Amino acid sequence: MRPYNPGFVNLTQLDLDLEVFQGPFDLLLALVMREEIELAEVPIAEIVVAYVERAYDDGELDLESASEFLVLIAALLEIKVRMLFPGEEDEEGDGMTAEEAEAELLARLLEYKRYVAAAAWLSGRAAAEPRVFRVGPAPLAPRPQPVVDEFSEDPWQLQTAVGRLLRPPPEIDLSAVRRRLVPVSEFLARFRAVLRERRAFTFDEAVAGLDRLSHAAAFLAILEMWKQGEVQAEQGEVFGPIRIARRGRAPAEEERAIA
Amino acid sequence: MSELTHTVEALLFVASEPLSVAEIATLAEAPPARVERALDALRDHYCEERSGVVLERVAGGYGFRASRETAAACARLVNRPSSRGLSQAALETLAIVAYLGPASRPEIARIRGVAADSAVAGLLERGLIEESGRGETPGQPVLYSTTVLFERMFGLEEGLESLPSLAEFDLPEADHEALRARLHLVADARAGQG
Amino acid sequence: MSELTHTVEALLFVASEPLSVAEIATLAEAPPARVERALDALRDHYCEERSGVVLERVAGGYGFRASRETAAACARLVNRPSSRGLSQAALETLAIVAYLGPASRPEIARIRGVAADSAVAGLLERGLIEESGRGETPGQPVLYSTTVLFERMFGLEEGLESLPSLAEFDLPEADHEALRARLHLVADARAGQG
Repeated sequence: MRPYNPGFVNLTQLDLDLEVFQGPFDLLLALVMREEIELAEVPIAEIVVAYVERAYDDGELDLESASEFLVLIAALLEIKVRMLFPGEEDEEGDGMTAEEAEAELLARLLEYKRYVAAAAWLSGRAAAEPRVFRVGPAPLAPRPQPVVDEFSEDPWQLQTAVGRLLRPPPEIDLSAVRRRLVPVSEFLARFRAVLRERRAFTFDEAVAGLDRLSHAAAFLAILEMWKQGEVQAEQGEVFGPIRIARRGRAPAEEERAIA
Repeated sequence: MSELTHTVEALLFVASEPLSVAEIATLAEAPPARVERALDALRDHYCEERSGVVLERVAGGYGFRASRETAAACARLVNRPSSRGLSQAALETLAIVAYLGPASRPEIARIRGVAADSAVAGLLERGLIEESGRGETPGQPVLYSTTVLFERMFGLEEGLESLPSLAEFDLPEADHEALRARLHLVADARAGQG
Repeated sequence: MSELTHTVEALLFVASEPLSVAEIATLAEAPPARVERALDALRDHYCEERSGVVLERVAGGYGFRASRETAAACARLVNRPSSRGLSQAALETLAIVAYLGPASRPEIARIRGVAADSAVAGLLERGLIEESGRGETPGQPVLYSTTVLFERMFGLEEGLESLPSLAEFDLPEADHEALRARLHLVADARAGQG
């Protein structure tokens, strides 16, 4: 049993929402409109599991929806990382104040909503009356004898066009993905090992010398452990050191890894 | 029926896309006013219930389509991916191209907040959008516009003119405020976590 | 007219190719004998003098054509010069038909990985390809070949013999079977990667 936490999004709700999520703005809108959600509390691994389980239940994986789901999850992770590390963004950002950023975001959400409504209008229009018509000339129509400019087209275009169809697609290069992979599970295992030896440690000492993505992974690992009731985290003041302390019994299911 | 009516009927049948009154008048070598009258007679004849084929005003011209009662059987034949099969992403992209067109992929991506490549590719395949030149912005991105097929599939009588004004899809002002307030709330929650 | 007659009428209006009685019966979900009766009624209605569109029996089945009195106007319509350039899809389809010789829509679709209907329709309309019989494969699909007009437009003085060589792809000249096999192989590889 997982400790009750009002910040968590109910999984059944998420499952419903997954059907309507189509893009990051959609996601953002849904998150914003549902005030109770704090993104930092959204268990991304669970969303992935819910999606995979549903795809499994459906018995088929629609490639288009799967790729959109990937884009969505990537965007969600990015937003989440930015929220977990609010300071760093400012150095890279274009110097917008929070108010400006909020106004800009609001304007973009409003613009996007407009096209969502237009898409709904189109969809309703198409559903109202099925329109079937012939595309192309009638089968027994007279064939054209139009005046053409002789030699107006370059025949090498044809060779190029066939060439495109004759070239096998390039192998998909996965090296970039491998390089960027940040294993949250590794941090889970590492922190659990540390907590078997010691009662507590600070976040800063745990991630010293690591890059930004590893910071994020480490933080996700800690959130997960907190969620599982394994640790409790304390922070004396804003931006102060975070102290992570063991809590109660040791976890029985160490292999329960996320991400 | 008059000879002109027969000619208009044949032209509309043979053409692969809807024809405007002006085009018909040129091809039939008849004054537009007489063509209009011939079209009236044909519309009376080719209408729902009376005929399996319906003459409709669409895409700024006139064209034949299957009547309502026969649409199901005809759809089995034409085997065209229908508008019904369009994903939400494709519909949104289509709406953006219809209203903004010509529009480039980066513009579409900016509005949707996500890369538009697969939606654009799908719409190109279905013939609902087409390339229509290159933009002036750096990189000269390919621009896309909707096609006559799009106008026919969605039954836009006067073509893109028949789309409702974008302003009609605006959120009411009251909702702007609600959205702003909620954004604020999220921003506060974020600051609180820092 | 009966509902079945309307359905048959609509099917023949919407079809890109003449339809056989058996095909119509399947699509309309009606027994062939009743389809024959519906065709008789339609033939009576769509005949010379009475209509601008005439129902005709041809080798592959039944299809509508423009009536004799409208021939001049229809000729003006189909011979309108096309202002549009050849799209990528059109060029690929044209190249497949040119290099492979007669090819069917299903085969073109398989090689390109997307439906070929609108590309084929556009090329037919421009007179760059034409029907040239039916294939041996199941369903006996209509086969398309390039036209003399195509050869003139691309300046192929010796006809298809003058097509640019595919030697750089290790394909011997005019070996349609080797080319066909390679095209299908690559298409399958592409489909596999999705």
